[in-house]
Amino acid sequence: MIIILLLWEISTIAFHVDSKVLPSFTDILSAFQNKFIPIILPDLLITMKNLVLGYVIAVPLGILIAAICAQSQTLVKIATPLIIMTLVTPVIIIVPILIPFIGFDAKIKVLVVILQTAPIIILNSLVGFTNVKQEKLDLMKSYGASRFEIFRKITFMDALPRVFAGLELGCILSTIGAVSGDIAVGDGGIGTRIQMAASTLATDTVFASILSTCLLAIILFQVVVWIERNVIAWK
Amino acid sequence: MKRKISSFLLPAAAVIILFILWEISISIFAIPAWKLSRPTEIAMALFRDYKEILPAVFYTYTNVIIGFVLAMTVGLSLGSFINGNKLAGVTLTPYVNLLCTIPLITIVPLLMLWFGIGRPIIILTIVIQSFPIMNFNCCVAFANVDPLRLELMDSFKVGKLKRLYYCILPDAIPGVFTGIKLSAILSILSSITAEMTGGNQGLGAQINVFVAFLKMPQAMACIFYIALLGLVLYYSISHIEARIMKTRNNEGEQAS
Amino acid sequence: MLDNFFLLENIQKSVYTNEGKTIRVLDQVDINVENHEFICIMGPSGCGKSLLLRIMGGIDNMSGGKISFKGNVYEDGIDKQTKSDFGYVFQHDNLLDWRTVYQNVHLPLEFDKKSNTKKTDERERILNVLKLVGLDAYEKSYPRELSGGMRQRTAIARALVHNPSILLLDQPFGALDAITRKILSYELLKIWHREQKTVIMVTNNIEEALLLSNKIYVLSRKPSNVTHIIDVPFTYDERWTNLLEHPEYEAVTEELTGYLSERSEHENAHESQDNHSTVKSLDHYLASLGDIDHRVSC
Amino acid sequence: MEMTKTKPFITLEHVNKEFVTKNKTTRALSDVSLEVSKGEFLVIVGASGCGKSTIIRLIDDIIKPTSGTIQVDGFEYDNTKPISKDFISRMGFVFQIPNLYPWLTVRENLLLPLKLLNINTKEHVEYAEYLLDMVHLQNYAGAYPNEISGGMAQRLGVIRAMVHKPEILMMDEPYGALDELTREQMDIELLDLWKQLGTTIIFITHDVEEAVLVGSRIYVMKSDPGRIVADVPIEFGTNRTINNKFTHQFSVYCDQITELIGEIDLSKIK
Repeated sequence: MIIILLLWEISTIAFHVDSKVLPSFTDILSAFQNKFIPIILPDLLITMKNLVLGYVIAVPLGILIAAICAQSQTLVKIATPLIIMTLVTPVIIIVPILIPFIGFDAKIKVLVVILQTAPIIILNSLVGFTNVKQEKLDLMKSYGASRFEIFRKITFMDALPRVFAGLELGCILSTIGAVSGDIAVGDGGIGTRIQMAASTLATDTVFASILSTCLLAIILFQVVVWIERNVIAWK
Repeated sequence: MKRKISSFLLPAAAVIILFILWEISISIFAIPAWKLSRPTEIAMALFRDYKEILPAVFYTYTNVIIGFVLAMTVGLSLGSFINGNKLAGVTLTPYVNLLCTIPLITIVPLLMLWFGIGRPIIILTIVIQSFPIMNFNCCVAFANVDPLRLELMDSFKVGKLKRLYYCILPDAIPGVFTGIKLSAILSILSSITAEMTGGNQGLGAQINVFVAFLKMPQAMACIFYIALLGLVLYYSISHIEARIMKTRNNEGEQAS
Repeated sequence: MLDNFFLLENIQKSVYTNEGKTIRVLDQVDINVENHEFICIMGPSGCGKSLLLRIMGGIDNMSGGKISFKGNVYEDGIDKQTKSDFGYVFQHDNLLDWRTVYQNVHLPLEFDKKSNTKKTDERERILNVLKLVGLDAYEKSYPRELSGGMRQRTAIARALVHNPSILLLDQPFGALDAITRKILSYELLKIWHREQKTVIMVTNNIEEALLLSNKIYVLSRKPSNVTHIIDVPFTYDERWTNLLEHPEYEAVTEELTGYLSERSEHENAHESQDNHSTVKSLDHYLASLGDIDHRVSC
Repeated sequence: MEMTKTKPFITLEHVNKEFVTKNKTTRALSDVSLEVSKGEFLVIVGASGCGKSTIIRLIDDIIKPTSGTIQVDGFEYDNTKPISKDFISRMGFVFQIPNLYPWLTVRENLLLPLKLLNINTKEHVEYAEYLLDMVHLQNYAGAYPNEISGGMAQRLGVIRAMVHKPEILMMDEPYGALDELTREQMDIELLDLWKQLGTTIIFITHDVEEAVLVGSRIYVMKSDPGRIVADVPIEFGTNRTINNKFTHQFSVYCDQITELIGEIDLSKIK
């Protein structure tokens, strides 16, 4: 890591590259110092608000939908292609269509995050709910447990590792959703900040905001991993 | 054979019902055309304006395929390289895993700055966004190969290459395919987003144009094409995986 | 009709393989179980003995026949209410990895609506049953931290905690090594005696069956029915001595081994002139059962 | 085929083996010495955890000893580098779980060792077909491991370790997972193969009866720390059948060995 940074520093100075094209590392650091608080932070917070809000809604929503679909095989067959379709279509293109319905405020960005995150959570949880070991289900039959009891006591717990894999992927997609939501809708958010800075060739702010978004994404991801490690303590 | 048909007919029927519901709900709630167009209008747009849409479709599809194949090869080779020697493993893995979690859409404006607008930066975005997830899944798959099978290799003192070919690669197929599916999804995502933010051609850009001119049906038609690409890619990959896996008792499809 | 404790009359069961074929596994099985009796069910692999046990426990339903238990008759398997009077132990312990030993043993009580025992009674009962199997010190540990023998003991404790009158064991020690298997079978003998339970056990270990049971039902090959019933001539105290020296031990062992491999001689008669010893043709017969065996779990 | 007292074919002298895990080091083997003469059917029996599987993994050079020397047919193992490839081809290893590759057919699994040791002569491939026929798997040759039963998979595991005609065959509780009846047939079948091929076999089991049935000599081991406590020769000659089990001599041997392993004290349970 340090080697790369050193190389970067030397190359920019040695070839005295125009700071507009590739700012040296120290430029970026200075950009961080003076520009972080006034410019980058507020936008970062807006995006983070949408991101976290969207994610927190998408998680229970996704698991709930997966639980409902898992109840019958036909439902699973019908739901899977639909889920894949929503998963694959980048939500950013639906934004211009949603705007006439919802209008321009932040709600739409949260919706973008939800629509981007929920499908992968549903897909993973669905796979988890439909692949429970037969022996565990037999155990429940020996107690004459009802369908709901079986789900609550066995299926959900047995599928937890798969569900969390979905949550991790969801976290990645939600950050993508949040940033693309900013770019598509505009009006605040780190995405627009980067775009504007790039258009005004303020490359050091571009780099600084990119690094801060990446930092935000990494922190959120580690939070999800940390929660998983505590919840699935028995592994 | 019966199971095959029902597993295809059912979802198709569901989609058709969805379209019909969509159609009826528009007429009931009398939603103005510029807000939401009817499926019939979209279908017409598909046929009438194919001259306008097709070049964009062709442009995006080629980008996605090239980017996806590149990302896959880079991910797979990096994965086997990391699995190969320990040093590379220790130094590279943390960074590649971090790359997975970073929304690389942010670098599109930067790339535009450096390379201007056009096909190269879109393909570059696709590769950068999709190869880490592929590499991550490959590394995980290569790492937890069944130790017993490795022990069989040890008992014959087999070289690294043979070990990879006979034991590690075949055993890791489920994990590798999960990686392939995920990078396919991310490739499409990143290509459209790149086109919308930085490109001037391709479906992403075309949608911007259509929306600007309030030609909703055409915009929806483009979305249809993207969804179609996604479905085709996803199901063809699962089909290939199923055929390879038919020889083993695989534990069902999972996107880890 | 005298009020028998637990009676199975001509139980039939056929299974549908995914190629659409239907295979008759249980032809007409009749089993009569007295209260406080220890019954073993044996038979060649693939004869459906585990399937029979699953039907008794209400896990699989039967294609025909009648089950009567404590006087009332059940046409298609015991109902939910009576299931709380049964305890089932699986071959691979089947513990829930996300629960501690205490919570695993607590599981059956969560389905026992009728007994509104308070929290403290439940805890006391669980600790008793854990002490019975010698695991009272492992209350808080997770299944992954336990050895094979200890996991199986937890499964037995779980099957005892709601005080069922019948215990159903499906090859409980099949997956354990010989030494642990011997220790656990003696412990099971003690539990059966002290708790006055009725036990029905499926096994293919001859020594184990002779040590534990009063009566052994031998099933034939598919479609199976009861071909022999052996009364095991050892009293409870004799079982704690070295049975090898027991006068009738060798006779009853030979009788049982004869019945179990009986069907094979019958097959050899019209087997092709195979120059290998008879063992090979029995082996051949087993091999042909291989693929069916794969789908029907017994 | 009477075994003359030749120079010991395989010897272990004062071998110790410790496994270091993050919180404790376990002494799997402490000061173990044993000899195996050529063509002998040696059985090692003992409770789980007495290090019997470790011994054969040392001989097959899968793991290295902490101290002590291992010698096979005059060649002493160097504790730093693995033994040579052609030496490896003289040894076969049978795992407790058949350990077949599910993506290869039965025949491909069988031929895998030939590919790994690149000895792919026509004669070896023919020999593989002969082995398939001997264990009744020839009409399953095209099938995949998940389509055959446990017994068949186990038999495939055994012949796979013999396809390259090893002089030494090491078997780690190969029939542990099978039910009693099938296990007895496998034992008898193994004796047939041993008689025909004259391979030196080291057979690991925790079942005393199986040990006495097949073994021409039995090492009894105890655990923590893993050590050999007795060396019991079995005089049943080479052509044995199931009815050897019912002879009086058989139960005498069984008692003797169970005694050595340490009887379970029933009073504690009662």
